[in-house]
Amino acid sequence: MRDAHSEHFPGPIHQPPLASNVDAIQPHDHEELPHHPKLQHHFDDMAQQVEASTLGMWVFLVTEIMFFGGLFTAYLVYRYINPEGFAEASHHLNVTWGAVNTIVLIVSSLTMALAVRSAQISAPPKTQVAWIGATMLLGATFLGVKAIEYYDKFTHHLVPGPNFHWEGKHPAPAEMFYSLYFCMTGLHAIHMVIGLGIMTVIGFMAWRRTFDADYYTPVEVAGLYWHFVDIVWIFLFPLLYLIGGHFTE
Amino acid sequence: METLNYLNNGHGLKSWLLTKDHKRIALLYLVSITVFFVIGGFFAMLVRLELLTPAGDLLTSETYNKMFTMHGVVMVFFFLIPSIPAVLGNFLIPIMVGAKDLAFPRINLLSWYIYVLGGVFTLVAALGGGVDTGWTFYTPYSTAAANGHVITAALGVFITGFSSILTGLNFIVTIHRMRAPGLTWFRLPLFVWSHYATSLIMILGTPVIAITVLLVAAERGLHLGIFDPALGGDPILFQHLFWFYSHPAVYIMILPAMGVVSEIVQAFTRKNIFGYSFVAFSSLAIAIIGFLVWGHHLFVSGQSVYSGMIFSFLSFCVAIPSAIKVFNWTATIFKGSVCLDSPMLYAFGFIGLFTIGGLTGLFLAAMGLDIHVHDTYFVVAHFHYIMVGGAIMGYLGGLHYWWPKISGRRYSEPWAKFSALLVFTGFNLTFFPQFIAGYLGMPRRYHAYPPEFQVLNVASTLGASILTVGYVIPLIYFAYSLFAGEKSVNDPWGARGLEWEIPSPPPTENFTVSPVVTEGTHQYVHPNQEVGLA
Amino acid sequence: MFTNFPFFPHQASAHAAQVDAIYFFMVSVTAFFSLLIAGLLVFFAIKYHRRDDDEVGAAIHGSLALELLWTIIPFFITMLMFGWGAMVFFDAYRPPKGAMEIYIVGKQWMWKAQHMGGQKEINELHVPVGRAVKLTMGSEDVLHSFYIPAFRVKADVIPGRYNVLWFTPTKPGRYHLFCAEYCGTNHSGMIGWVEVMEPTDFQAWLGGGRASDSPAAAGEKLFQDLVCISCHRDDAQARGPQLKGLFGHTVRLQGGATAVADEAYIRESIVNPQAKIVDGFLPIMPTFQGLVSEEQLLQLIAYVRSLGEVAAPAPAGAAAAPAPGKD
Amino acid sequence: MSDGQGHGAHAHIAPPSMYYKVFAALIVGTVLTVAAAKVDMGPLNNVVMLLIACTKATLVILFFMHVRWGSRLTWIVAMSGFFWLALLFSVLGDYVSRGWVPETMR
Repeated sequence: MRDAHSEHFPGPIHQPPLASNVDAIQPHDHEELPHHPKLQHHFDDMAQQVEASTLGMWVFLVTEIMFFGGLFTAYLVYRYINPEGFAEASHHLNVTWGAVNTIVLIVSSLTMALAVRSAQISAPPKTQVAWIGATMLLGATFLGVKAIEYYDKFTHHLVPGPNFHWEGKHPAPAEMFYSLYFCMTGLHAIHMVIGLGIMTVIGFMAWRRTFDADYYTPVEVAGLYWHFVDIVWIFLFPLLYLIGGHFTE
Repeated sequence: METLNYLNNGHGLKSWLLTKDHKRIALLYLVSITVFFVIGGFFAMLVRLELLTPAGDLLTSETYNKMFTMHGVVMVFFFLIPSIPAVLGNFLIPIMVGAKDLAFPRINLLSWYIYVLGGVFTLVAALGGGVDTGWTFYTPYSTAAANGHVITAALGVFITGFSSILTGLNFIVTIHRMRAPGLTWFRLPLFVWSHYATSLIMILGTPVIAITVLLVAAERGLHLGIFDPALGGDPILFQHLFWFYSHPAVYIMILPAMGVVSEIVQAFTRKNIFGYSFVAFSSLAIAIIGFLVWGHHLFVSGQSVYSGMIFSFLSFCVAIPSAIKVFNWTATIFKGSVCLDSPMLYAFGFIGLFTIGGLTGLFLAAMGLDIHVHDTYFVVAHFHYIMVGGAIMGYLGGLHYWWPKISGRRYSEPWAKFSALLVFTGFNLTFFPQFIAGYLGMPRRYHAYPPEFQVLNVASTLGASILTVGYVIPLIYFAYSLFAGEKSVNDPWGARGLEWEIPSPPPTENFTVSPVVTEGTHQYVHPNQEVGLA
Repeated sequence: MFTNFPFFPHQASAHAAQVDAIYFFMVSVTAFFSLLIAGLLVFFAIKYHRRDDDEVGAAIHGSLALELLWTIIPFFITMLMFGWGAMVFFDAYRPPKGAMEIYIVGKQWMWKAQHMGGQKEINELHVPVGRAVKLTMGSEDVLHSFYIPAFRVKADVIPGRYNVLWFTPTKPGRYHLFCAEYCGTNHSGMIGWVEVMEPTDFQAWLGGGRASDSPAAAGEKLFQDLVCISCHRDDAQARGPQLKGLFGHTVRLQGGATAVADEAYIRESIVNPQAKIVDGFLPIMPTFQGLVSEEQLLQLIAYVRSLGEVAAPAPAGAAAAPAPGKD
Repeated sequence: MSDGQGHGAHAHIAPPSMYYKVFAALIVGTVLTVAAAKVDMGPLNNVVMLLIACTKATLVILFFMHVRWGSRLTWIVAMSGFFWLALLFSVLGDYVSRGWVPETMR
C-alpha cells in the first residue's frame, strides 16, 4: 500500500509530530504574551488581524469602485452621445441642494476621520461616540436633503417612466439622464443608509469601551467605507449637477 | 478509536449551518452546487431530447426557450463559477498556505448563505414559470419583451454575485496575509496561484455584472431607461457591460481547473512542475489579459471596427499563456513516474479537451471567421469544450484527487476509471458534432431546425445520455465511500503539499502548530535535503 | 429520414471562399496541436509509467529556451490568424460602391425585404447571381441577426440604428436564411430562403411580381402625408433644410460640428430631430418617433436619397455642402 | 508582525491640524467647482471639473483614508481599483471610433 510514502520522501515542512489528533483542536498558547481579547483564533497575532481587516476593506472598496463603475460608464457613453440633452436635463437639478450636500458629506468625512483618530489615541468613549454621532447626524442630513430633492423631482414629473414629462428640446436624452440620475444617486443613497447602519453598530461598540489605541480596527474600517461613499459623491456632484451650468435655453 | 477531526467535531444540523470552519463550508457548497448541477443537467437533458427531431414536438417553443435559459443560468452562475473555488478552493487554500482558516470565516459562511439566497430566487423564477431571456439577458428583449420572471432571475444572479465577490475577497486576503512563515509567493502551490488570479476576476468583474443585471431589473420593473432604444439607449452598451464580466467569468471557471490539473499532474508523475514561474505567471496573465477581450463577443453586433480589431488582437494574445500551460503540463509528464489513477485520467482529459476548446476559441477571435460562426452551434461546442471538457473535468479530477483528504475515505478506483472513460467518450460524442453543425450554419437557441442537421443532433443527444451516466456513477461511489470506503492515510497518493502532511480528514484547525516552510511545497527529489528548520 | 446530411455548407458567395480558406488553415493548426499534445501525453504515459511504488520523477525544473520557443511560435501563428481574420472582416464590412440596395426590416418573428423597385417579400429574398447586394437593416422590436450560412455573412439587426450587410452571390440556388440572435418565442421560426437567380430570371422575377410603389415613391407619399413638405421646401424661406442633393454629403451643424448625411443621420433627424441641428436653422421640428414604422423610415430615407441623385451645387446658406474629400 | 499587541508601531496618528487643513482644501475645491461651472470655458469645463474632483478624491484617499502612511499593498490595491475603472471606461472607445471607417469602399 501507499501509506509509507511520507517516510520515503521527507516533506518540505518542519512540523512537530502530532502526539494525537486531539491536540489539533486544543487552543495553543505558545507565545509568552497574553492574547489580546479581540484576537480571533485563526490569526497568529493582532498585527496580522489588523492587516487582514484593512486589506479586506480595501479589496471590497475596489469591488465598489467597479460596481459604481458600471453606472459611470453608462453615464459617460450616453453623455458622449447626447451632450446637449444632458446639459439641458442637468439644468433642472438644484445646484444649491447639491452643493449643500457636498459640503455636508465633506464635513462628515472630517468627523469620521476624527472619530478614528479619537479611537487611535484612546480618547474617552464619550468623545468617540460624539464624533461618530456627528458623522451619523451629517449622514442623515444628507439623506434628508436627498429626500427633498427626490420629492421635488417627483412633483415635477421628472421620474422616468410613463409619467415622465419634459418641456425642453431633448425629451429622450433627458429621460435617459434622469434614469441615470436616479440610479446613481439612489445607489449612493443606499450606500449611505448602509453606512448609517454600520455607524450605529460602531457607535454602540464605542459606547461599550471597545476601542482604544490597541484595538480600533472596526472604526478604521468603517471609516474607509464612509470616505469611499463621500468620494463617490465628490464625482457625482459635478457630473450630475454642474454640467448644465452655462446651458442656455 | 475515532480521532477528532473537522467532520466529527460537532454534530447536528446547527453545527453545520452555523459553522465557521472553511472545510465544513466547503462541504455545504459541495452539496448545494451538486443540487444545482442536477437541476441544470435536467434542463440540459430536456433540451437535448427536444433536439432529437428537427420539428419542435416535445416542448412548446416558449418552454424550450425557458429550458435553455435556465440551463445556462443555473450552470454558469450556480455551478461552474462556484464549483472549484467554493468547494476545493475553500477547503484547500487555508491548508495550502498553512493557515487555520480563511481570513474572514464569518464572511465565508455569509457568502454561502448569499449563494443559497440567490439560488432560491432563481429556483422561484424557475418553478414560478421560468424565464426565457437566455442566460445573457440581452436587452431590449429582456427588458421589453421577455416572458416569465425576468426580475426574479436577474435578482438571483445579482445576489449570488456577492457570494462570488466575498469568496474572492477572502482568498485574496488569505493568500496575502495568512501564509505560513517561510511560504513565499514562489513556494506556493500552483493551485493557490490560479485561485489568486481567479479571485482578482471575481472582485473586479463581478460587481460590473451585478450592476448590469440590476439595471435590467430596474428597467423592467421601474421603467428606468438605461438601455431603452426609444430613449437613445444602446443595446450594445448592455453587451459591453455584460461581457466585461462574463468573458472573464470563463476564466473564473477555467483557471481553478488549471490549478487542479497542475497539482494532479505533479502528484501523478511525482515530479515538480516544468517551468513553475511560467505556469504561475500565466495564470495572472490570463486573468489580466482576459479582462481586455470582451469585445470579441460583439464582432457582428455593430461595434466599431477599430474596437473589434483591438479586441481580436488581444483575444489572440490571451491564447499564449494558455498554450504555455498546456506545453508545461506535457513537459512535466516527460520523465515522470506516471500513474494513471482516476484523477490523472481526468487531468489528461482536461489537457486534451482544453487544447481543442482553446484552439477553437481562436476561430471565434478571428474576425472574418467569427462572422460566420458567431451565435451558431460552433460557439456552443467551443464553450462546452472549455466549460464541460475543461472546468468540469478539472473539478471532477480535483474531487477525486482530494476526496480521501476531504472524506478520509477511498472510493472505488475501478469504477472511477470507468466513469472517467464514460465522461470523456460521452462528452466528445455530445459536443464534437456541434462543431460541424455550427459550421454548417445551425444557429444556437433553435427550438426547431432544418432536417439536414438531424444526424449530428442525434449523435449529440446520444453522447449526452452517456455523459449523464458518467456523471451519475461518481455520485454513487462517492456516497458509498462515505459509509463503506477504506480509510485513507494522510497521503494516499504519495504526493507533496501541506494538505498531505496533515491527517485525513484534517482536524478542525488544520495544523497543531503553524507550519514553517523552507522550500517549495512540491519538491519530490531532494538528494541531500536538510529538513527545514523552524 | 437521414438522407441528405451534409458535413460542409454550400459555398455560394465570393466571401465564402475567403472564410473557408482561413477556416481550413485554423482546422489544420488545431488538428496539428491537438494531435501533438494527445500523442505526447499517451506516449509519455506509456513510456514513463510507474514501475515501482516508491519511484519518483526526474528532477527537471524547466528550460527557458523551451518556454521561449512555445511562447514565440504560438504568438506568430496567432498573429497570422489575427491579420488574416481582420482582412477578411474588412472585406466583408464595407460594401462596394454601386451595389444593389435592398432594405430589410426584422420584427418578431419575420424578415421583411423591400427592393428598390417596390417588390416586397417576407422571409424570402431574391437576388441575382454575380452582383454585389447591399442590405440596410433595421429592427422593429428587439435584436435580430440576419444570417445566410451559404454566404458566410451575418450582422445583428438593432432597434434604433442601421446595420449593413453585403455579399456577392456566385451560385444560383436556394439557401437558408436564419435569425441568429435570440429574439423570443418563435426565434427558430424566423427563418426563410435566399433565392439566388440568373440575372435574366431575376429580371423576370422583378417584373412578374405585384410590385407596389418603390420605396422612394412610397416615401414621397409619406412626405406629403406627414406634411414634411411644408417646412422642407425648395425655396430660400424654408424653415427646414433643403433635402435636394443632401444624401451622402457633409452637413454643417450648429456649433461647428459636421455630419455625413447617411441613412443613420436621416433616421436620427426624423426620430430625434433635436440631436443634430443644421447650422442656420431653428430647432423647431417635432419628433416622428412612434408615428412612422421602421419600414416607413426606410421609405423616407429612400425618398431623400432619390432627391440626392439630382444633386445641384448647394445654394448659399442651405444645409448641403459637397464634401470634396469624400469621393 | 513584530508586536503581538494591537496596531502599535504600525499606526500613524496624524495631528488634528492635518485633518482640518485637508478639510479646508476640500471645501475650497467644492467652491471652486461650483464657481468654475458658471464660467463657459467650452470643453475645458469638463476638464477643470474632473481635475478638481480627482484632486479632492486623492486628498480623501491619501489623508482621511491613511493611504499616505499605508503599506505598498494598500497603494497597489487602491491604484488597481482605478486602473480597472479606466479599463471599463474604455468601452467609450467603441462609441468614439464608430464613425471612423467609411461605410463603403470608394
